[in-house]
Amino acid sequence: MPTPSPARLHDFTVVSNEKIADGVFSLVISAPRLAGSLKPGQFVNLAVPGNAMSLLRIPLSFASADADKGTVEIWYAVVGEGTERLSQMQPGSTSTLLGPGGHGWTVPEGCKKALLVGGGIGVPPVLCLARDLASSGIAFDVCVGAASADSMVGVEEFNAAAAGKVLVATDDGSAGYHGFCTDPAAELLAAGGYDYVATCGPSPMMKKVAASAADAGAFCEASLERMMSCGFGACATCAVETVDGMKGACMCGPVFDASKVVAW
Amino acid sequence: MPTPSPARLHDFTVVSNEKIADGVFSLVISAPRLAGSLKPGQFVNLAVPGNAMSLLRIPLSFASADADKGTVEIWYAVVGEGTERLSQMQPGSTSTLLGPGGHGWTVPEGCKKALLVGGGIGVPPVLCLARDLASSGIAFDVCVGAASADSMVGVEEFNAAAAGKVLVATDDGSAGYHGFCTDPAAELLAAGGYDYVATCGPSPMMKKVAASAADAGAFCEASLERMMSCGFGACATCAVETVDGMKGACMCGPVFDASKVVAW
Amino acid sequence: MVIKVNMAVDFGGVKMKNPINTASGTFGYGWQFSELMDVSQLGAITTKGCAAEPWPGNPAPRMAEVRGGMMNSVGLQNPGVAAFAAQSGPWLDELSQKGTQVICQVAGHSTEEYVSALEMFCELCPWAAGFEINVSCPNIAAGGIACGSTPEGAGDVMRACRKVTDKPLFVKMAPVRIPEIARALEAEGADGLSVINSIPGMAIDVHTRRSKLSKPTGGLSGPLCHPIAVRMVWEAANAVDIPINGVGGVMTGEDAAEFILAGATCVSVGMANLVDPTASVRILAELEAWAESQGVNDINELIGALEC
Amino acid sequence: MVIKVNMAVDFGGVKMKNPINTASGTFGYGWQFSELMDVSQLGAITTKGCAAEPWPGNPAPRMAEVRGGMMNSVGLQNPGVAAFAAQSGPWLDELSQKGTQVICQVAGHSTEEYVSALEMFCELCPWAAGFEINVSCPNIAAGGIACGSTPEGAGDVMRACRKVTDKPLFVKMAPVRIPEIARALEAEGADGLSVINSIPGMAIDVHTRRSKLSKPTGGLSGPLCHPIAVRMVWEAANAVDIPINGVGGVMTGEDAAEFILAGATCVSVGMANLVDPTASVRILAELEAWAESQGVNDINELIGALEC
Ligand SMILES: Cc1cc2nc3c(=O)[nH]c(=O)nc-3n(C[C@H](O)[C@H](O)[C@H](O)COP(=O)(O)OP(=O)(O)OC[C@H]3O[C@@H](n4cnc5c(N)ncnc54)[C@H](O)[C@@H]3O)c2cc1C
Ligand SMILES: Cc1cc2nc3c(=O)[nH]c(=O)nc-3n(C[C@H](O)[C@H](O)[C@H](O)COP(=O)(O)OP(=O)(O)OC[C@H]3O[C@@H](n4cnc5c(N)ncnc54)[C@H](O)[C@@H]3O)c2cc1C
Ligand SMILES: Cc1cc2nc3c(=O)[nH]c(=O)nc-3n(C[C@H](O)[C@H](O)[C@H](O)COP(=O)(O)O)c2cc1C
Ligand SMILES: Cc1cc2nc3c(=O)[nH]c(=O)nc-3n(C[C@H](O)[C@H](O)[C@H](O)COP(=O)(O)O)c2cc1C
Ligand code: FES
Ligand code: FES
Repeated sequence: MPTPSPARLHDFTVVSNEKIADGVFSLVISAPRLAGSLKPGQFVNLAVPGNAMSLLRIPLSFASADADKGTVEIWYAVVGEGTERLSQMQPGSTSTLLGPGGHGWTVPEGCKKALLVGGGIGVPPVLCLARDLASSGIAFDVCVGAASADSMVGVEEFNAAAAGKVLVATDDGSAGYHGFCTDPAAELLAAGGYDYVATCGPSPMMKKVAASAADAGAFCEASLERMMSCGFGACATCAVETVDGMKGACMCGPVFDASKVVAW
Repeated sequence: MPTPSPARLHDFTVVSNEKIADGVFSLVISAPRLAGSLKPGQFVNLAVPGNAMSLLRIPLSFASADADKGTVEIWYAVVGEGTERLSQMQPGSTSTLLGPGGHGWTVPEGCKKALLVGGGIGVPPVLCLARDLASSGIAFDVCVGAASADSMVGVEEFNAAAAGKVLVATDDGSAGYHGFCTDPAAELLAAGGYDYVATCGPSPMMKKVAASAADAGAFCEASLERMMSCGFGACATCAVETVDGMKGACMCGPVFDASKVVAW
Repeated sequence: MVIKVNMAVDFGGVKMKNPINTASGTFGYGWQFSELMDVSQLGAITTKGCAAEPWPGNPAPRMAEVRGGMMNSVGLQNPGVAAFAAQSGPWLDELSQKGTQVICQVAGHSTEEYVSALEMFCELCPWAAGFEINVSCPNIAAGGIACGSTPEGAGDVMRACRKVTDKPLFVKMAPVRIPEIARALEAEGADGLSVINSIPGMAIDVHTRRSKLSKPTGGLSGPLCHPIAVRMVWEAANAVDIPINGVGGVMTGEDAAEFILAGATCVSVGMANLVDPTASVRILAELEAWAESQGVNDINELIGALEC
Repeated sequence: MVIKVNMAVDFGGVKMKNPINTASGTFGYGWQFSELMDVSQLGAITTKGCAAEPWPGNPAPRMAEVRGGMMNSVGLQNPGVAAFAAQSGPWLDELSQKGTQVICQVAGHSTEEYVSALEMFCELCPWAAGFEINVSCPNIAAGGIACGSTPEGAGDVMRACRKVTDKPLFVKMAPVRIPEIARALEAEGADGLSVINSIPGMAIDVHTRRSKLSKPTGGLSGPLCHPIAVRMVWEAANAVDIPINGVGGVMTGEDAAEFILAGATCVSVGMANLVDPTASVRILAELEAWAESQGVNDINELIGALEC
């Protein structure tokens, strides 16, 4: 049989749950067995109590996992009823999650220099990768985009993770480049020197980054979002159309070889 | 047009919510405009937050109302999901109610002596009446029934309300008469002297009390329970079959002339 | 200055100042809400079904709560058209003079009963803006099956009723075989369709092993019905050219907006009225805010404006 | 000593050690749950529908959450019977040897496609205890309407499939016209009926004015379906003598018990598996506790034991 998902049912306890930018929260949970098994780019599927009419879990990437402390840090944007409810979970409250889900980034053997491009709430999985690259001694530059300076997350953390360049772009020009972060990313890629690109953010952004990477001949991976029901390969609601056919984002993703993605 | 229900939408705040017997809670709410307008035997229809799948309000009688303090005391049994949720409302929490609903007891002009028969969680509306009788100087005896001594409520309060006899019966014999309170009630009625009987409790109990009252030639009123959706006369889900046809419990009841009730 | 969106719609000849209507059986005869809200803010109200003769309805229990809604087996208890007109007529007449249209629902166990009830309505309720024929109530045990569950049955009733009056005639449809039955009703001259009536359901008390209602089945209402009702409104709007009244699980302005995008001209609030008697006016305000947010001048631009 | 209730049931020739089954499409091919729970505790599992040839399914988005449930338009994505048998066969074979029966669901766009898929199943999946023909999937755009939505259409498929094999054959019914279609399927030799498939629904994003799925409509699952499904199971059980598999919104043992009282021989857990992969074994334990509380020796005494 094919390999089942690595996801397992875990109890978790909220350690902290605080606003870190406009509409963005950082949630730290304690889930000891999980924390040691997460790889950058994977996700967890959280049950958020409080609304009996809403039954499904919320899939979320993670920004960092601390195996020693047994904690996982998640950054999430409040975009609807479920994430609103999540933002009301108090320290000490408990629930369950399924994780780790899917497979993460696959940095190519011998990678010399990577470009990471994160847009909006797409930053966490990319940041997580940045820390991994740093500890493996692989050089990387970063482009971060956000709607405005107020909603931007990750810049400090990227710098702390020993990034080379950290270029910032905002839609409204309130910080860094005025426009989408795909522009500085395209410039960097055109200048050359990258053998790996990792991106997460809105689909049109990732599509552009993938095109620039392809032009530059760099291997590009993208972390895609899909409406997920189970998160462990049982329901086929999370399909991504690829050149090899429909692939479930929760099992074959969320990180995909960008050159194979047909429908973003 | 016929007269609309006296019910209005009120905000309320929980003042206290404590267990007073096995499976029975006393809820005190603050709802100033309501407290002054409630008459014994009427009910309120409470929205209990916390379960989005459960939309309807919970109809509850009241045990006392203090117009000066603006508070209303409700006794309720935890019998299902909604009352379980109600038992978790903390002091200070708020919600809305519709009330007062229906019409209450109609003690006949010139009533000399009344018999009140309350079974289980049917005690509150009867207790409320007892206090009214006491303040009107009308004599009354009481029969109280419960499954066991642990779940019995109201005995102290009836005594405090200057009741004559307060006879107690329990199904398991753990207090007072071993059996249903309909037996002592029938004996009292057979002995004579009552011109009014008021009863609330399980339907079979009320039916028996009504029969004993009829035998004794006493006017008997019973407070009936029905599954209610609106509580203000709009939906016809709360019908009680009477000799005059189907009557809505939330408008023509919950207190009915027992001699007119066809289906208990 | 913000230009207000025009909210007036024409529902098959009934001119409504806005698209908010009430679902029959959840709004009594209107006056039950008179002290709880300003009924005259609504575009229309639809009164509880009435038959030529009084109906007692079903024994208790008539209601059970289910996850995401409720189930009823009221069984169309009603005092008959004559008593209805005498008791509630003056208040409803006054309401219609304030610009809220009154649609009276017509109940019956057979084509003949519908016709005689409708004749009485036409005579005794001149203030009614139109009539809604309830061919779909799942609670009527007319051989177990409602007239409205086949295209032929529904068509028969409509044909006979059409001969009675030129006033707007609507049909409250059962949640079955929508496209076929809608076409049959349009062919027989219906001025509009109310889609959908409550959905037959069943809830069993597993401890007593009995139905939670006095009948084995009842009609489901509330949010659980909504995605099914939206689909059926869309099916009906695609099947016929007469206007649709969307009914089923409208709790918010967004629920109402979904119906309108799916092709409904007006929208009825049902169970929400029972939970919160002021729900219909709140939903109206929310619908208006949504229409504004869509940048249109007229809510009619949004009817059937689903892109797909 | 407490005597355990016998939980074994015979679902149309499939001997199940208990009445808990899984709903096709919500349990993958079984092995997806192998590390999350002990699948071999279940009476049976029903695998996701497979066709003779691979189907890609629908574009994203394929899922939307609704109040009290979810809606999907997966569109029966599947790798075809051959790849299914090769990839999942060995694990399923082993499962069936542990005493959990495997029912394979058969998908097709036409009678011919059902027949050829079933032929492949019979050849490549000897370990299967039976087959469930999905004539009801609302996602297949075979002229827009599924074969199973009329008695004639459903009967045709059943007649053709019956010729292929003597193994137990079940039909997964669309939530429409249950009594008529159930009788047609029984007449054509079905060994049992799965009642019901997801209910066609629609959810619109009122800001973008588009369907929340890539198709206008999708199939509804979850608690919102349950009272409708219970009613339909009861209708089916009253209409035919073959056994019924109750499907729709089973989240708890009490939900399963309602199906059994309404006349179901076994019960499938669907959406609950996605929310909590251990739901089916929890529901089994709850069902067993309920059966004990009813003072029976055998769960079969409770099938159809609704009093009304
Ligand atoms: C693998 C994966 C990783 C993710 N990681 C993060 C993360 O690290 N931080 C973060 O803030 N968000 C992340 N998301 C998105 C997050 O799951 C959704 O924002 C969340 O489910 C919205 O729930 P809601 O109830 O608040 O919004 P809703 O009211 O349900 O919807 C609001 C918006 O969010 C979209 N949405 C809803 N559910 C999903 C879903 N399951 N997948 C994708 N989009 C959805 C809707 O289309 C809608 O536009 C991730 C999604 C996936 C699939
Ligand atoms: C006018 C009136 C006054 C009442 N006064 C009191 C009171 O003072 N104290 C008190 O404890 N209870 C009272 N009740 C009963 C109370 O409303 C129910 O116990 C409560 O609604 C149960 O809700 P639940 O969700 O906990 O139970 P569920 O899980 O819904 O049901 C548990 C049991 O309660 C019964 N029940 C549920 N809803 C109602 C309802 N609306 N009316 C009658 N029975 C119901 C069910 O048939 C079932 O047997 C009154 C009911 C009415 C109609
Ligand atoms: C208590 C009750 C009584 C009802 N009575 C009627 C009726 O007399 N005629 C009718 O056509 N529909 C009746 N209905 C159905 C509603 O009009 C409406 O079609 C249904 O409840 C779905 O809408 P909702 O989900 O908004 O309530 C009734 C519904 C309820 C809850
Ligand atoms: C994601 C998903 C996929 C489904 N796929 C199928 C399928 O392939 N074949 C089928 O007959 N039913 C399918 N269904 C319907 C279920 O089998 C079941 O009939 C329905 O979900 C109702 O049960 P539930 O409420 O317990 O989920 C699917 C349901 C879901 C949620
Ligand atoms: S979310 Fe269920 S298969 Fe991916
Ligand atoms: S509860 Fe609605 S009319 Fe009585």
